[in-house]
Amino acid sequence: MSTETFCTYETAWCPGCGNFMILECLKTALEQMGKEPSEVLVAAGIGQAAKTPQYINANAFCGLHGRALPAAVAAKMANEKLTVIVNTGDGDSYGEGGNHFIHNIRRNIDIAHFVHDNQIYGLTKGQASPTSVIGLVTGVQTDGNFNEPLNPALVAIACGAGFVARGFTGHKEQLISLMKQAIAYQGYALVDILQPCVSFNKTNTFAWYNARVYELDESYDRQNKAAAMQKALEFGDKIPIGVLYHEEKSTYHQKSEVLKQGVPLLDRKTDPALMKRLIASYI
Amino acid sequence: MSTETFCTYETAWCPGCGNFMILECLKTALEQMGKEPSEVLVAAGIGQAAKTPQYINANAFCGLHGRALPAAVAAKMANEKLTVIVNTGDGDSYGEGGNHFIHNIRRNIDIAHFVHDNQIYGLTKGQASPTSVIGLVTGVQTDGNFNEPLNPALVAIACGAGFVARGFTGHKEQLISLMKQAIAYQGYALVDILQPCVSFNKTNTFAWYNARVYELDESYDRQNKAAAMQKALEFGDKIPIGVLYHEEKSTYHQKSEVLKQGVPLLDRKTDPALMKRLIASYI
Amino acid sequence: MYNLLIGGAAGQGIETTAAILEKFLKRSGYHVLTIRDFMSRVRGGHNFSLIRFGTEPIRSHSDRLDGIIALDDETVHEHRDQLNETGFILGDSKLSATDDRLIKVDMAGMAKELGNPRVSGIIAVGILLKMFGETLDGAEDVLGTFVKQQYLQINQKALEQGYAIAEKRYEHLDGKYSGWMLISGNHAVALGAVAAGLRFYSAYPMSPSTSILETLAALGDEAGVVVEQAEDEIAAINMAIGASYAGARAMTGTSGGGFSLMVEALGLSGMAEIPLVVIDVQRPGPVTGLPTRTEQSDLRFVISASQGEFPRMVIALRNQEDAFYQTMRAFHLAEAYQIPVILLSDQYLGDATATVEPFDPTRIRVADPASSYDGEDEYLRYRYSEDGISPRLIPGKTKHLVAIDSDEHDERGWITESAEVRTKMVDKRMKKIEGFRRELLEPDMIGPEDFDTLLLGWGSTWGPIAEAVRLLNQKGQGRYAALVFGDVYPLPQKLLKEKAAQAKRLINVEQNATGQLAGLIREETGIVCTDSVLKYDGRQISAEEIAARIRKEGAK
Amino acid sequence: MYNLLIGGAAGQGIETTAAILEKFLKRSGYHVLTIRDFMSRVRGGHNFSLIRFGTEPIRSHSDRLDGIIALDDETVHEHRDQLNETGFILGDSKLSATDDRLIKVDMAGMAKELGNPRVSGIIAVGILLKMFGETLDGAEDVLGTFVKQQYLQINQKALEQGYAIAEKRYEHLDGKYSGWMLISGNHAVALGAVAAGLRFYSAYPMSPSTSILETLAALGDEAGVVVEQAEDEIAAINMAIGASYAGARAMTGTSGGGFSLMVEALGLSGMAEIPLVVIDVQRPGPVTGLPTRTEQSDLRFVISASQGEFPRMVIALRNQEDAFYQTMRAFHLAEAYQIPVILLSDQYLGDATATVEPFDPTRIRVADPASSYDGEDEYLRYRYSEDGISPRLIPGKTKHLVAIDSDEHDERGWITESAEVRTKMVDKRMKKIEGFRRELLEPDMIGPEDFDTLLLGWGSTWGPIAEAVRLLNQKGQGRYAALVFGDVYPLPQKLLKEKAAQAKRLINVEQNATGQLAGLIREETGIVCTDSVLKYDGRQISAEEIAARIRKEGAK
Ligand SMILES: Cc1ncc(C[n+]2csc(CCOP(=O)(O)OP(=O)(O)O)c2C)c(N)n1
Ligand SMILES: Cc1ncc(C[n+]2csc(CCOP(=O)(O)OP(=O)(O)O)c2C)c(N)n1
Ligand code: SF4
Ligand code: SF4
Ligand SMILES: [Mg+2]
Ligand SMILES: [Mg+2]
Repeated sequence: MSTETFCTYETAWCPGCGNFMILECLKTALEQMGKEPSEVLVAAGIGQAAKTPQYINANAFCGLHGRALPAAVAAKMANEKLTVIVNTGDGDSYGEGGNHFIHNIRRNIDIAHFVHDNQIYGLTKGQASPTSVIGLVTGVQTDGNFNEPLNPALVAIACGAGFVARGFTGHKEQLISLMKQAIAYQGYALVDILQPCVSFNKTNTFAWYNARVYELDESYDRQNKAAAMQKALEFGDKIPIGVLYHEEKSTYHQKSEVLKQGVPLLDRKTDPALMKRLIASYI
Repeated sequence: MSTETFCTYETAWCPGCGNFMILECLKTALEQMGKEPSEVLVAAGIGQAAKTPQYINANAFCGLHGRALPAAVAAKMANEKLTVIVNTGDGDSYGEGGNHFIHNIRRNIDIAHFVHDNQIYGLTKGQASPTSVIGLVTGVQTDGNFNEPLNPALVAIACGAGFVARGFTGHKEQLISLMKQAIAYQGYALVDILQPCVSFNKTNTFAWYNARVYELDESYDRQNKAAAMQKALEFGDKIPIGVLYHEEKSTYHQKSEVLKQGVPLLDRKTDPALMKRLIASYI
Repeated sequence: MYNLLIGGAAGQGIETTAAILEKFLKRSGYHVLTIRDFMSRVRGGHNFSLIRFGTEPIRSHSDRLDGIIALDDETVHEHRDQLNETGFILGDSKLSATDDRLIKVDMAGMAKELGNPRVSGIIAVGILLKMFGETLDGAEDVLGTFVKQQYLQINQKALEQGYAIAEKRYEHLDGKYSGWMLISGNHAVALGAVAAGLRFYSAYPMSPSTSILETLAALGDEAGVVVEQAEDEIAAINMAIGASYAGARAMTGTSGGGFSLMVEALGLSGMAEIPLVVIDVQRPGPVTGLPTRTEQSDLRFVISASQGEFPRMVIALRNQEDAFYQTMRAFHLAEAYQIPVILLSDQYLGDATATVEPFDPTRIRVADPASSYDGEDEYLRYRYSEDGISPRLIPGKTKHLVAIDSDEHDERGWITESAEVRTKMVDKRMKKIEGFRRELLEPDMIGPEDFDTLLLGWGSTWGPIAEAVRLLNQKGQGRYAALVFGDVYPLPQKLLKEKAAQAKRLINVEQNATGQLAGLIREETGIVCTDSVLKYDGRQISAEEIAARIRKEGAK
Repeated sequence: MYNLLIGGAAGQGIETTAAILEKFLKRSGYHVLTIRDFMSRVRGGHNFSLIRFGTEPIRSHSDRLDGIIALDDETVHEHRDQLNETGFILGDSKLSATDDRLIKVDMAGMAKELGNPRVSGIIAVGILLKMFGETLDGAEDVLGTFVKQQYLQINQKALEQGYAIAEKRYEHLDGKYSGWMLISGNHAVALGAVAAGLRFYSAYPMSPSTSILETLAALGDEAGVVVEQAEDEIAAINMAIGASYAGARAMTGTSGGGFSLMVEALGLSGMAEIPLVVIDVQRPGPVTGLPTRTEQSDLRFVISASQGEFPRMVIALRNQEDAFYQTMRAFHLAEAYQIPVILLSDQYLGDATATVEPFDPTRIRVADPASSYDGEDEYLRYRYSEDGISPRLIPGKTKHLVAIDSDEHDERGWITESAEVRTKMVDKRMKKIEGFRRELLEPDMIGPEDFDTLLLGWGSTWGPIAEAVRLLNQKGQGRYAALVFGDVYPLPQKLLKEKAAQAKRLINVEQNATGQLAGLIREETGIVCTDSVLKYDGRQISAEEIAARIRKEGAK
């Protein structure tokens, strides 16, 4: 498997971090899909995961902590020819960025959202994230985290997402496949990726995940919403990974009167005749 | 039914607005529960619904658009003796305030959250809110709203809320009862209240709701999460109203080492001896 | 010149009545200015519109009335003292108020008879048109702009009935403005943006900026503009930045409270050098303040909003014409210098409709993305350059990759912690200021050259100040002139220094409590205002009030 | 005075090594100052700590080194040029760097033999203590503060082994500081808050402010403080306001980016007159900037942050002692005037540990909620008053109801649209400024009375500026003095005007690119700085650099 097109740069991540595998899978997925670097936009907020755009040979947008989604979906609105992928952290996506998470699901813009879910704030050196498990002791959660963890897959389905998957850095082939499906999916696609943080999360380690995950197989009906919500709830001794929910839905671009006209937004020009008519309408 | 204790003031609402009924039910609920005005705090953001605290004889906190919840839960942390109720709009609660909505459910602080859900932005004169139905034409959604409406009850259950109900201004007795249950519930309790806006929402009128709602009866098992999510999904020709989900959970106050000590936070003092020890620890 | 007030409760249709009346008047040749004063509620309360019209250009509203159209008793009580001796009050028969000047007409009854109680405002318009010696020519067309097709006929009838029962009281005067536009500040901004090539507008509803969003939404399909209502203002501005990065000319708009939420991302536009236009239609603060009223109190805020330091431009809109051309220019400057440009408007200007010469969209040329990149060397998004401007390519449009980062970055756009690169990048960004400093527009000089008292203002007080200068020079003892700033940050200093040197008295006239422009002028030039006229009750100061305050007390 | 640098990659334990070493040195009587320079990453890169110690008070770091402890080769390469001729480099045997001054010790090997590769830093501490003529007295206690119980023994062994193999090189000097505290700016802020009666702290993690959150979290259970990690900074500040409204003394903390998100709610504190303390621990911007480095570029931002106008105070922290007492005072001022008080710190001060006299928590009295309410008339939360301060009751504590609104409100706290009430309420709020203006603390005057050049600074450059004045007066030609501001907004003007009048040259020394203090001084006083020394590469300016730049070029 080559990652020449989307070649590797030196990273600032810790040796052993799950981010490396996500980066590799992302590059592989893009190569296998035959994407050109210049047609790909990788966007992120701020955090360890959010450094991903810096480490891949593609257009890169590292914006503000928590604000990757609004910038990324708007870039897609501006230029539908871009393959837009958001790679960012759990704190970024579900904490600071929580409001954009739920509302961009509702917009259903054709992007892929890969959350490096290490259940911790990595870059700021280890505080509870929205997905941190109960009891996790950190420098801030000194008595152990006692807020109910967010279940991103469940919330995504509840908000109406049409493609919701869970991946794990320890299941490389599946992760590549999930990424490819998410990118290919027409609409907003979430892959919540279980990613061990070797430096700060001593609870949810590679071994912890590895002992719990199991791949959903053919028998699982990914199109049944109620069942999918049930399945998504499973996050304990057993953690299902794979596509939890799949539904075809019209995308924003298909619904917007402006965008469905076929010409990418950035290539459109204001018609001088229209300008004249508009001005005249105020006379 | 008297509303003397929480007596009425002149309002700035439109005649016929559903808000009047919510206000009346709220006053009645509080009176029936024997609350004193001074022990009640009604908090809100900004909007038409958010004027509620101004129209009831209780402590009132009208903060920022979208930010009622953080202020309200913190007031409860500061003084657990206050009965804290948030009355505010759907735009306020789920739009601008969406991130606080999902994360305060996770905190599970003992407050009641009554959302005046008119499926529209009222005060700003009629734009789509997160709960607006598809196709709703407004001055901004000129081609009709095409974003998937948020299902607040479903999202609340998905985020782990222990008390989730849906009410309707046309079912007064039930609404009073839902309010009383929500206030009595130990933890975060959501009542999403279907509230006709006679001025701007010509789709979801009183008649529209009235033709669709039905009260959940005894046979409904409010403690089954999967079933509750299924039930919450129902929002079309039929709309169930009543308590959709109920689960006992430990509250923030029961879990916090500081708050479980029994003395309300605002009554605590910093111990000078502790101060000495702290200073000494840096020597 | 006539000055009419139409008042009533929210929900009584004042706005439509005023809009129809002013359109008739403008079409018949008058120069018209209408300002809108309303409360933050949907029904009830007391709202009014002030319509001033005449054959000469009108720049300011006035508090002295020639006529009142009272849809309720409160309007009579509130405003009768402003009415001239010879003025009239037109009210419904059911009003209980009494006044010698009150003409009662059973408009409600007539409307009911016509089959729709909501047309009584149109009956009033008919009455007024007759009173002022107007015809009903083109009525169908005017009504058609404001009234749904199915109600056209009944409105037409109402108009005619009102016209029929009234008597002529004033002579029609011939003005030359029938071919001009009648447009509000917010609509002019929307048109300016479209003229500049706007492709993407994202906003969250907020008074008094919402009508920009709605105007653009109404024309978006036709004009090829995506108009997106965001989940909050943070999303709105980050979306605009994302769209701009990807090559769609983008703007966001809000009022002060929403701007507060946009502060962080404003810095992203500055740091990542992504062109962005933001409009803040000001209202009285702090926080929610007076949501539907006017103030100029965000100047210092927007000038230094966001952590750290980066170049930006702030342009205050002075009138409806400015609103169009300066919006176009804002897009040009944002693109040419790859910076955020902030437009400051306010409720007064945003909601007020004025008569302006038809806009010429070709007057301002808007730059294309700077692509000094010749394709020979490695493409460097943030290449150091003489003028601080680096080649901006659009992602996906060439084979070159475009990387941006909110962290400090090197020429390629990659994170750096190098002290040397950091310093050079700050310098590179700051160098752009020199460029746009050269493009600054000096303030408007109003009044005679041989003044001794100089008024200083900015933005929407332009009209009232200009008119005040005229009033003061009419019967004052001194000689008055004014400088009114449009470009306000960086502050153009040439004319200011020249004129201030000549002035015996310098008076800042501002719609805020702390004299924000005066402070900025002190900081930038050392010039100190000797007096100031400040108003912060949410109502725009009128020319008369400025003149009176300057005459009476030598200002507060 | 000695100056040591401990350098290596992130994750090599530099911080703990430095913390243990400095504690030993302070306990043995030295005055110690340690600054921390690290990259925004968890592993790798190049980080270092600079430990300066001596028997006289140390106020500034220095770039001239007496010793380097190199955990990697990069440290040697990066810093050897700063090392004195007679200095030493202590490195592991496996380093490949060569230098005459390099002492290689097989610390890694020793650590491995001891059974834990992570203790090699402690071996280095042992070596250093021996070199500087120290004893190992109290080692257990020092180690116990930084090392988990189960690792205590092995660390003790490592320390002893290092000590055993090294040779004494310097003489121990007797200092008088063994009983003083060694504390960082951020920790001092946390302690000051608790001393002032903090009950509620809400924040979202953000460098370099996170250690305030963590320090408070660690002591919260014992001290009765709820410490809540918010979902975002908007929640953090709105929670603090809600808690304060309900009667729990509250604070929030962040860095510039988080402050940007708090801007709207800052105005809520101002409008609703709810006491609030906010600390902004500054880092270089714009936006993400250099997350773990230092800058003073948020001054103008925080002064005018939020739409509209309301009273606020901004206090810059100058050193670790200030950090404690001014934090206490901030709570007092917030409560006494019912305003937001903003503390400005920065990464340099926040992370640097210094030797300070043990804090006296009784020195500052913190006001109780103002309750001038005598219970006779109707309770009016926003009663008009002489000094603008209204009676603040706590909801639920009396039978009176407490209503607050972010809209403009009347004396009861209810929404109003009255022009008259609006004006009176703005005036009432603004009147409070007169009160706290009288409480302003004048800047620190440093240096001789007969100066001709006056340096002006604020906040954390206090130490470097003070030291620079000493250096400049030692061998400069002129006579130098400095004013360093703590209270910075409103700006105290008495001393400034007095001293500026005497100065031939006025030089602002600031850690930013635009000279923000100089601008503020121009605006407030008309006093213009003749030169400025600005630095904005994320590294704190040292006394030597200030002196050199002033000597060489007469500043930039
Ligand atoms: C507005 C703002 N608040 C806070 C921060 C500090 N910050 C940077 S990354 C981060 C959290 C990172 O956690 P996550 O998103 O889970 O990414 P990870 O590092 O774990 O990959 C925080 C709080 C910031 N940069 N901006
Ligand atoms: C930061 C900010 N953005 C926008 C607004 C303008 N605003 C006031 S109320 C409102 C929406 C009201 O809708 P909702 O919450 O559903 O309440 P309703 O009026 O329908 O009861 C908006 C957008 C504001 N006050 N503050
Ligand atoms: S801190 Fe955790 S998430 Fe960040 S690079 Fe290291 S291991 Fe990965
Ligand atoms: S606008 Fe709608 S929600 Fe607001 S008061 Fe009127 S009817 Fe009620
Ligand atoms: Mg994470
Ligand atoms: Mg609503």
